[in-house]
Amino acid sequence: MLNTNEIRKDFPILSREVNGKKLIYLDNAATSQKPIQVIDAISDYYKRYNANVHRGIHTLSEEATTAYEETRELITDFIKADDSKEIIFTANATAAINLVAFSWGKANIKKGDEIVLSPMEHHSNLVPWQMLAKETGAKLLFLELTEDGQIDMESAKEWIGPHTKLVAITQMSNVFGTINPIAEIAKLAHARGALLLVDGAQGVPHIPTSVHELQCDFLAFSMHKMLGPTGVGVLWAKREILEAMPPFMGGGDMISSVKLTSFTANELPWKFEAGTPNIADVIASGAAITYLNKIGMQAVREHEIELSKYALSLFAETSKNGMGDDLVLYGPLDASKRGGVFSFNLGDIHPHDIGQILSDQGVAIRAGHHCCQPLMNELGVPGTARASFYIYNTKEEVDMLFTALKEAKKVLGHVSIR
Amino acid sequence: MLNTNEIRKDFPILSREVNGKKLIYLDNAATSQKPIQVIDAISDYYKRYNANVHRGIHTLSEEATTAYEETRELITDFIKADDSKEIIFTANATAAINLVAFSWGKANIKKGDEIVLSPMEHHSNLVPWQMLAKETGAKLLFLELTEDGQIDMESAKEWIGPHTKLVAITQMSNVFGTINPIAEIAKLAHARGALLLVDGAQGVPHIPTSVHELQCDFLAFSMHKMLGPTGVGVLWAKREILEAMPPFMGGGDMISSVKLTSFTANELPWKFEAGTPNIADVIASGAAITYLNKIGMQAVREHEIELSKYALSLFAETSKNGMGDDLVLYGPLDASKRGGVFSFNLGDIHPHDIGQILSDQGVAIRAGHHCCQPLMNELGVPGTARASFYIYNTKEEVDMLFTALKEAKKVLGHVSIR
Amino acid sequence: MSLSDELYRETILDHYHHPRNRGVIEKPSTLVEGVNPLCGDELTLYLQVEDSKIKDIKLTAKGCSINTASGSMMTDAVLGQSIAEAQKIIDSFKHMMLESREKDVSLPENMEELEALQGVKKYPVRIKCAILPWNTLTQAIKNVSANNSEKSTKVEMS
Amino acid sequence: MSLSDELYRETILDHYHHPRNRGVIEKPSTLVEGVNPLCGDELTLYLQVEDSKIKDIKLTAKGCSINTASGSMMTDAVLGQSIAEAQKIIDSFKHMMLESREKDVSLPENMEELEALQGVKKYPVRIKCAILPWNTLTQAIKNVSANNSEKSTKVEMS
Ligand SMILES: Cc1ncc(COP(=O)(O)O)c(C=O)c1O
Ligand SMILES: Cc1ncc(COP(=O)(O)O)c(C=O)c1O
Repeated sequence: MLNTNEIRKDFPILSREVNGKKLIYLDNAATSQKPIQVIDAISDYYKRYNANVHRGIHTLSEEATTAYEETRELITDFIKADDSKEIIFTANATAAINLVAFSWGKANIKKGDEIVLSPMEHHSNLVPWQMLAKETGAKLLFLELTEDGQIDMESAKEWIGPHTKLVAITQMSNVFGTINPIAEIAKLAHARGALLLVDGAQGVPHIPTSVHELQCDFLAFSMHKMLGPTGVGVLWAKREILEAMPPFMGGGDMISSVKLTSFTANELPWKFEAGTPNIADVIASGAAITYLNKIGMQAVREHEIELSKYALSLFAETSKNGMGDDLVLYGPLDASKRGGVFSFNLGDIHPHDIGQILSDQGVAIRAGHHCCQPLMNELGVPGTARASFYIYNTKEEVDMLFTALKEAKKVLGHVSIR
Repeated sequence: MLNTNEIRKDFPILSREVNGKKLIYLDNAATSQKPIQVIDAISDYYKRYNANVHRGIHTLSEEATTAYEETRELITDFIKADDSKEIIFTANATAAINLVAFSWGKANIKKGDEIVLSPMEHHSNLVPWQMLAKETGAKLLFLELTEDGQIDMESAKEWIGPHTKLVAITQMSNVFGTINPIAEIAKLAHARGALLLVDGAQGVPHIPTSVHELQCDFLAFSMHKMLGPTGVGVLWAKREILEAMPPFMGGGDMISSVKLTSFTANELPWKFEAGTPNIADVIASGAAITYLNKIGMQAVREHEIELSKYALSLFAETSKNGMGDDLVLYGPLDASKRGGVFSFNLGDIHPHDIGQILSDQGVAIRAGHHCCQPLMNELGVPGTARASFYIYNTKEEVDMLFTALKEAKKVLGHVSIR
Repeated sequence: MSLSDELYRETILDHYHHPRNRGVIEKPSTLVEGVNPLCGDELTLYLQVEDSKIKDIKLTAKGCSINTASGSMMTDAVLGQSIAEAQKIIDSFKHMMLESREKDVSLPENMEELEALQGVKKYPVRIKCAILPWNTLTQAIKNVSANNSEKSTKVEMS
Repeated sequence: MSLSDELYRETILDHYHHPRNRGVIEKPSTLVEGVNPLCGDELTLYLQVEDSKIKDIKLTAKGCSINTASGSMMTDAVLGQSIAEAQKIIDSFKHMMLESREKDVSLPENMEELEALQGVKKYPVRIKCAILPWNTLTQAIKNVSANNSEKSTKVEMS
């Protein structure tokens, strides 16, 4: 396990109290907390060398540009990409996926083409394709899921077919925690001449990730879920694909030359970065990557497997915990097949009530549809409660989660049948 | 004049040295510096209540949501809008303009329609319309400019015609400093049934702004140019226009309900905010607005008029400054018609060389085309040097600018005729 | 436990555990469905009006404690009241939940129980849970007043 | 002044103020334009090659000091050299500017003057200004080698 004692010291928020109780932050799938190194990188930028980047001649601008581009290099290495020109900064993972839908999508998707998704996709990897399908007349197909929330690979073999132009799948489900067999799906897609987009919003922060091993063509993720600040998303794509894509948004920085009625796009990666970028937060994202590198992504993954095993054992012993059969856990039961994201329901109690009562005890979890309404429909529930872990979480905190759940059951349980 | 002594204490970067000299920051049109109140708002957020917003039940999420939405209220008041539902947060001003082009533009602009612009538009208020025109078959028309860089209103009366669907004009030029007669242009546009988009990236930070007085339909600006952090743009538009616009990007937060193959958009303003927003920076933008409110925008404007008058007087006395006729200033000479942005050239010396030599003396200005290549073509220069002021700048700093220019002339002047 | 006191008061928990006026009316004057897609709250409201009086009101619902308790209290509050009186109660309640910042708002007499729901105001995301039954009732009253025979009006919160 | 020492060395200023080999060749073996739209640098390079030797080279240019000085030094460096030798000089120069991190790189003999341009490396945005003439020369040599009679090849930096 990681040395969580040491790690926790770097996260100022973890010593905060909530409602008179120690904060137990288990909402990491929504956004992670930030180490002081990242927070300081932002202040340091604004206190010492804040300036607009690119083409600035003065010293501050040189310094800001260098630091901004350095993060691009760090991210290139972090996901084992070949070339920093393949790294595009966006506002969040959602914007990265939309960039692909608007630019690559409109240029390449035609009526009758098929886009293959899974029913566990986050709205951000679903709605953009619905919009594209509506505009182009393409069709959306959905893979099937197994009982325990994994992709049924038989359905993948069936649905990924000659008309498939794109497969868009999450690396890790933000509801089930399922880690999907991306490389296998990539082979099926490529065999049909289709491209594969991976939504790495949950995967990249928690699993050692190599775009070569994933064999994907696009990878999108958000820095705020991996110790970085809000406001920075990343799109990686193969260079030749990016080169062939038309620009998305127009404006400053994304051009090479402009006349009154026409323009020439800039070279990669700036072609896709219109306007003043989120300079401070991109620089601080570099500090987040450095922090994760120091710990090592393999160690991060092992820590989460440990915590997951422990949580799974507690879920399995629900009767001991006084929850009877009321506690229903979704997703795979094998810690090697999943990340530290646990969605569950407690009898008839609405997830919002669970969330509220846990919050009153200092335990921050998420409750609701987790931007996966179609999946909730499939599960036949209005939503779930969801606890999710990261590098600073401990077994004691997992214990506290279950103690708090008992309390919720005590307050709200035994609802008369309605 | 503002009490710059007091104000400067709030800006840590201003006590920095550059190349052994005191920093004189005159690149405010590119991005402004940030007061400690804004920097601290970011740290405070990450140290105390960082969480994803909207629908979160736990305490941190409630706190973050409240603070995030509070900035929306502050901005509503700042630009005298009626309703906070009309305020959309984007990544920057460029993204705000692109939002209008992609959503309103594609729904409303048809072949043969005309979009009227000015030749002083920033690439961010030009390239999106070039892209839209190319896709729809609409035509771009350009108003004419007077010798001193103002819009020729006669040409406006001529060019804004029965086919005009949109007029898109900058509130203040980032090259000339010209403040454009927006309300007059609005009347011409509305008389033709066209809408008016105002690029407020330079205007809103420097001039008291009311969307009612401007009589515009869209207003776009960037917080990083007005004491706020990088990564936050604002789009304001009239509610009924926003209601009728289709969503732009798809994803989390912008939906009300989602099925596998269709979705219903959320209500305003979230309909246009897809994915996790830039929470920390939006909150810190609130601190920036509060700071400006404390000073008062009228006082900000008066301070800049003072500095501008002083700078204009020094430009006028070029001979005294040893620059002969070499120093060419662009834009209006009347401080009441312009903001504190001064573009100039010094004989044959390339603006990059001016910028570099000034930087070596601690004076940060911008040199180049300022994202206005068509305007540079019109002026017949590869670029200009540009000094731009804000609330913390002083007359002494304007003096230093001219001292540094003399030095540049000494080092690089007297180029043999080529 | 020291917590949730505000939100999960006795009164609310009592209505949550034992919701009043649960069920259906076979031939109601009107029937309205209310949904909040964001959190999945769903309810069906049956209203029986005679001589401009609420003769009977029934709810079936699937929602959170706040939603359930609010609906239950609402049925208690308006049953037997005139349409006009019911509308007044709705207005006061929504005012209390959405507008007023002070603690003490003037609810109609004998409606003090509803004050228990004020605790919800500390939790902005959940105000909609409390409001949904009331918006549904507003629609039902509109249907009746307009002599609207349509039996499946729908109210959607967003 | 204490500053700009690195960038605006004597050598560079000398070439900037008195650029060598300025002008045109009436009937060149090839003529290439080079532009950098981002900063507006523009130049036209005239190359006269005989027996695989650079017999004459001339430049007209409108650009910044770095661009002007770099072009001027370049003409000095390659005039009279064989095509092969010139290409070697180009390669070493570009290596010095773009790749090598150390101060001391091995430029061909008698080319030490070019080292003055190393100061530019501290200013990443301006490296392209120094490189443009050299890319233009590369294209000119390509034209000549391919017996390309086209007289208006264009090189664009971005
Ligand atoms: C007039 C004008 N419009 C638009 C912009 C674009 O702003 P941003 O880069 O923040 O998107 C700028 C600033 O660069 C500007 O000066
Ligand atoms: C699987 C998945 N995809 C996409 C997203 C969207 O990320 P963001 O909101 O940062 O754009 C999220 C996070 O909310 C997610 O969990």
